Amino acid sequence: MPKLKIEDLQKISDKVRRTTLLREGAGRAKVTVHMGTCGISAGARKILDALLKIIEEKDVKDIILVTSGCAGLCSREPMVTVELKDETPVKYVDLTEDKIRKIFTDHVLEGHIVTDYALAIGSERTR
Amino acid sequence: MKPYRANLMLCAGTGCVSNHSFLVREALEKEIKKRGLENEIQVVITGCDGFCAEGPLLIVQPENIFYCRLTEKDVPLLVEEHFIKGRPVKKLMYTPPDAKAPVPKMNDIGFFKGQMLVALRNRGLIDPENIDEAIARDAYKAIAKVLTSMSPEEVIQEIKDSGLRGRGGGGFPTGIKWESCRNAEGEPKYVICNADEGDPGAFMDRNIIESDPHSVLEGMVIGAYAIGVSEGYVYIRHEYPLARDRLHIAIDQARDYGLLGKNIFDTGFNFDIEIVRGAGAFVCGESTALMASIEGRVGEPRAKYVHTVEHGLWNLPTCLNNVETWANVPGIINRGAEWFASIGTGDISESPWGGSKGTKVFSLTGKVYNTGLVEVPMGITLRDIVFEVGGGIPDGKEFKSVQTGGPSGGFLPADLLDLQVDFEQLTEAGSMMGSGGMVVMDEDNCMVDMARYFLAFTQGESCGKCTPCRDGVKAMLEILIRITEGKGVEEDLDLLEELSHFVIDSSLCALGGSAPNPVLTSLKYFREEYEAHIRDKKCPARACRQLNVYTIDPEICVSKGHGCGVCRRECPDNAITGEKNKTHFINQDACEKCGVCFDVCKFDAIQIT
Amino acid sequence: MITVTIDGQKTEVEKETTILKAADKLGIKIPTLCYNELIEPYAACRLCIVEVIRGKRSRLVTACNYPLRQPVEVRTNSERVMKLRRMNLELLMARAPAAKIVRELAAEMGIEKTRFTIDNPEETCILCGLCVQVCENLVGTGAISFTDRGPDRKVATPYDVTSDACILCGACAHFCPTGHIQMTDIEERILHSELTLGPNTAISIPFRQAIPNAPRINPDYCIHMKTGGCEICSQVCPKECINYDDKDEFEEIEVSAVIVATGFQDFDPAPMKQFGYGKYANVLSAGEFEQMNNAASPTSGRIVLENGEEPRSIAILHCIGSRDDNYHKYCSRVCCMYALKFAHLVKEKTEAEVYQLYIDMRAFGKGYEEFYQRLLSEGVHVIRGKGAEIIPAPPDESSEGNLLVHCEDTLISKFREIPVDMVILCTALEARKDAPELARKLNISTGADGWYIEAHPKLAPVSTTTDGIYLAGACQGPKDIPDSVAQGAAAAGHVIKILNQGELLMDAAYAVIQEEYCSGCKMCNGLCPYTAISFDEEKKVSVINAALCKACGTCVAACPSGAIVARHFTDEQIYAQIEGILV
Amino acid sequence: MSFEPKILGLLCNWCSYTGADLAGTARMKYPPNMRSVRVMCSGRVDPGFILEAFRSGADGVLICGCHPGDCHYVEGNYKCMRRIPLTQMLLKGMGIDPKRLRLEWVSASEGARFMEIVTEFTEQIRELGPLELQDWEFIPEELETVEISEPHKES
Repeated sequence: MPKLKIEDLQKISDKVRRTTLLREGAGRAKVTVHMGTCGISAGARKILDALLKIIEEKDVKDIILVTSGCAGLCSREPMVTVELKDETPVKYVDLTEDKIRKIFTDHVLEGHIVTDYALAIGSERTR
Repeated sequence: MKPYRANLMLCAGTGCVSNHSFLVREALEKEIKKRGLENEIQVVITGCDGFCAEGPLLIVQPENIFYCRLTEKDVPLLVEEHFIKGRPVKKLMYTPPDAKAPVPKMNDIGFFKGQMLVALRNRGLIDPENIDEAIARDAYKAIAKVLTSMSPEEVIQEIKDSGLRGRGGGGFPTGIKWESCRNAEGEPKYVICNADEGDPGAFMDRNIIESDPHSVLEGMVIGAYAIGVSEGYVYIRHEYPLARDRLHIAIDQARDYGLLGKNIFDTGFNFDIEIVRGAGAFVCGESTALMASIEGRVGEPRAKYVHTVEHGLWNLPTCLNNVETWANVPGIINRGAEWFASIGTGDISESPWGGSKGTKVFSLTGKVYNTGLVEVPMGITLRDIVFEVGGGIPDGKEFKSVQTGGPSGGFLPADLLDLQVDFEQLTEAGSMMGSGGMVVMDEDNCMVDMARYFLAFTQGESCGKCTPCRDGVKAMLEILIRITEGKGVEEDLDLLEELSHFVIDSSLCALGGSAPNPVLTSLKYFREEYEAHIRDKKCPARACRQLNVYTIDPEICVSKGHGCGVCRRECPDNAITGEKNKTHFINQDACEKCGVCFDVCKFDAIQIT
Repeated sequence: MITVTIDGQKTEVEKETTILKAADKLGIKIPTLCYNELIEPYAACRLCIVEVIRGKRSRLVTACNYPLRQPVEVRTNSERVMKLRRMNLELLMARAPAAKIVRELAAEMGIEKTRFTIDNPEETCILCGLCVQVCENLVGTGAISFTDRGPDRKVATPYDVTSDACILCGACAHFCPTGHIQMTDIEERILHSELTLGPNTAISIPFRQAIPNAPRINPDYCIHMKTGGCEICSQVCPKECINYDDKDEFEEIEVSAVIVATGFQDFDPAPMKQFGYGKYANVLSAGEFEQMNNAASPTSGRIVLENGEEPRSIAILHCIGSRDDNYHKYCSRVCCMYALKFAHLVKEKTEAEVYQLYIDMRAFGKGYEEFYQRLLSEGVHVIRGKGAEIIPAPPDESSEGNLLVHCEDTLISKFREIPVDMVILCTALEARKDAPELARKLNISTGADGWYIEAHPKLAPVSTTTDGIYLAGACQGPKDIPDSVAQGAAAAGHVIKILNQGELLMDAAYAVIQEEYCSGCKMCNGLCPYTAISFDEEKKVSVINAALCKACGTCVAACPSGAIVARHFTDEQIYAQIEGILV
Repeated sequence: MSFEPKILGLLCNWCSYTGADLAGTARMKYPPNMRSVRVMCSGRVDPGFILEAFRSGADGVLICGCHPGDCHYVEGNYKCMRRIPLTQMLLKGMGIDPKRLRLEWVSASEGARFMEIVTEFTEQIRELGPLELQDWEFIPEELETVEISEPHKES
């Protein structure tokens, strides 16, 4: 292994930051994929996989991706809730992989809510 | 780097490892793979979370869900429910005593809520065997700072201003120690990290090394730079294999990165660390004995009229600090002396002796709900530690005393529960900060017996070099044993006091100098218990079995137990007679007072008078 | 310098002086148990604790190692100090009730009895650590140390077994304040000769009339030489004469002649198990007996047994190692007569019976036979027959000795068993072990027995085959004193002749190169072991320096042109000899 | 009358000649067949002497020098040690049994050994019989069979 220079410390830090931030629970945005039995049968797994893939592609580090149980609206699954820091959560329904991609780029990264796919804003908070 | 959606922080401190956390790890990894989640969920082995009573512990991040007492059998359910369906499993969560519902989040649990993490700031957050994760949590940043922008004098001033005092027990201001070592004549100089933690039930240092070895290494590098040293030792006891291995890994990784060794960060500063294993003698935690041991001689202390900062290891200037002290250093450099000094008690504007600053790690054991390792700010009251962090006394028993500072710390009574925990106040009350042991005792503990217990430990661990510690403590122990067996006489108490003062005044090192503390404080705060043993030949706590008279309540024995006969079968002296459905009877002449009958009776029919 | 007050008396001491030394200066005695001024203070007994008062602060410190750095007041007998001291002694009395020094100190303090449990009433060790310190730091061997800890601590060798690291210096026993450590003899490790005869101090004048007449360190006994520790002699020598670094040195001296007078060595009879030398303390070699007879010996010349008693009878066994097919076939020549002298001395000094066991009595010199006859008249028993075996005698009150000598008396053809208290073995004279090595260096030769060979046994008994090297004394063969003196004088005569001449007479035999035949091939140049041949670049021929040439003739035989002539050994001469012999 | 071989002994002055002397003074008896010529060193022995001896009617030649390492002239005997085997080869080429030439080491103290060697060598020559020198002819084939071992021959 090459000897570190001072600036390398920051590089390593940046590289591993995602992992540690995840552990600290201190993300800029939190995306909750609802994965009850209904969600899974409606394709929530695909949405989750797609999200993971996008995060890897975009190499963003401060997004927290969590799963939760059924949100109660089984007919509109798959659903995700996007919650930017200090903002009200937004629920998206009837998702596909393309839709989630758009939601991620527009809402999660840039902060514009994709109203076309959104069900509600300010629904119950996920804990 | 691959993104994971969840990190499972599995505690692999010694406590959890002995509770089979590695089996849980295997099961988790297997199950995750089986469910095809291996690209989404990562299992991370971390150092100890401190809540050892509830191990093995698993914290799921980012949700901060806290699972405890896991077994490999729980794993399939956990993975299915939590990671597939997103439903945290309540029955695996922690339920506080007297509470109805479990507390899902770690940060909401009282044990963790009352703590303030400085030395242990990375515990549970990083894989201690992966230096990159430590770096992501700012490890080695402080080295970069001191090496590039601070002179050694500035570093020392910073430490002085922070008010950091030695966490090994002495409470000597670290900055002053560094300064006198820097100014001492002789080359080369050494720094030593004392990781020979020997207090029974205390594992602060082990914990720090197991969960964040890099903080210790970094502290040592900073100290070495400030003092002007290029060689350091970590003296770690052989009984800490996991800590030792992690330290080895950490040192190797730091060396690979050039954070140890020659020309660190190209500043021309050289420093390397060697690990020395101790053979487990308690006295080798004493600085001079420890140095003797590193030199390969018998570990026994010598007089410190000439300080080790002037004539220490191989008679050269040596700065020895405890693990926790070193681990505090990087934080002070990164966040500033002011921040550190804002925590704690007293006023250090005149001298670092003026107050106790920062946090202290305690190992909380004994009769409390939440036993484990806690880091709390200086100045917190004993009450807060015992009742808030510790969760109070189990089984509805009454608090009697808390011993601070390890086996030679004093017993503090309930009146002193509102005492603020800092160096001065503990010493004033007849106890000490020590290295941070904290044993809580309830009404079932006999203070005479506890004093005897701890004195037996110090006697066994005395090196035997000087007369007071070797023969004085032995004489004291003999008297205490006599008292607990009901053979004590009135004069014994005066003799005990006289001996205590003799041992404190004339012992060579602090081991003897503090060994009588339990006796003196118990005599001071619980003298009536001694008198009960001597005058009435009774142990109020019923702990001294030789003074107990065991009898069987005939009514309970028959009505509840139906003369089950367990006591009769278990009695090693065949002192119990009786038949099924009839009451049993203890023959007092044959009874050796072992107390087995009391322990085995499920119906509380055995009574002690 | 700082001024300190001790028990009200003021004194000036240098900085870093210990309180103990400062008090000593004032004649104030502070009791100590673990202190010795030759050893760094160990501060284990805590008996010397005193009170140091500076301003309003009072502190308890051990006087033995507390360095005075500021002007302070010291109280060595305040009530606080005395209380601690009494308690300390009481505890030590419980630990080591049999230690006299503790009892005495306690009695001084008015303590008669200890209040604490006595585990072992016979115990004398107070664990002061002096022995351990001495062994480790002064002697440097570390053969003993503390084992176990706490109240179970004790001084022991590793695993409580006899330690090979122990050099038997006895320093631990010497430093022990209570007599807990005693020296005991261990059979295998003590040699009779060391105990009774040899100088066994580490520093001594090697022998009487030694020149220079100064003591020297015997590295075999010196602790410092063995371990690097001790150095007590240099601490006590007021003139700083001790030099541990003195080494044997090599010096080169240019000489014109050499007399080899390296003498003989005594035959070691230990391998002859039947005589029990080294096993039985009272079986001595002749040399040891001779040393004992010396008035300056440890016994002052008295003839005594190992236990200090006078022997009742002594056997003198001749021909030990000489005239023996297994060892040396030759006769050692001097033994018969010194054996007779021994008998005479024994008769003169003691009442003991003397038995001479001989093969042949060789009284060859002037007056020797007369001496032999005189001895016979002194009542010495002379038995013709070689001693066969020595065994310990069975315990018997009436017996004359503790040893039995078995032999055959060939004159009466009977086996005999002679009880004696002491046996003297007349050991052979043998060539020194290193004789062949010196022979090689000097280019002289040794015989099969190792004795140096003279140039000619009859015509040149002092010279060797190498010019300028002469032999004198027993290095050439067993010899008694008159013979050695005579040969020495003869050798000296030879040497004086050479020195007086100032020039050396060369042998006429040397090689010459006949220039006209020399082809200049240089083959001979490299052959000459004496570098006597050089090449004349001008004439392109090789030339022999006659003064360097020793006439070996190697070059002569090698010269392809036959250009070299060995004078006195010319080809013609040799061919003529061959022809003369063969035809 | 049995055959009495004539043997020439070439003895070095310092060891072997002295050794022979010692045998004499010690009254050790050895066959009178050997007649000795004293040379200063075995290194002085010119192969010519040996050939001349055989030519002049010797049945055997014995050369004695100091033991290796003990040479009075440091290393003269080593020179001899190299010459004798070569001479033996030469003898073979000439039709003379090389056993008739022998090199032995005898030190000044080894009178007994000298006696033994001479006795034994005499017996050996006696068995070989008288040396009958033919009119000597050069036989190339025979010479070729002589093997000279080269220890450092490159393969």
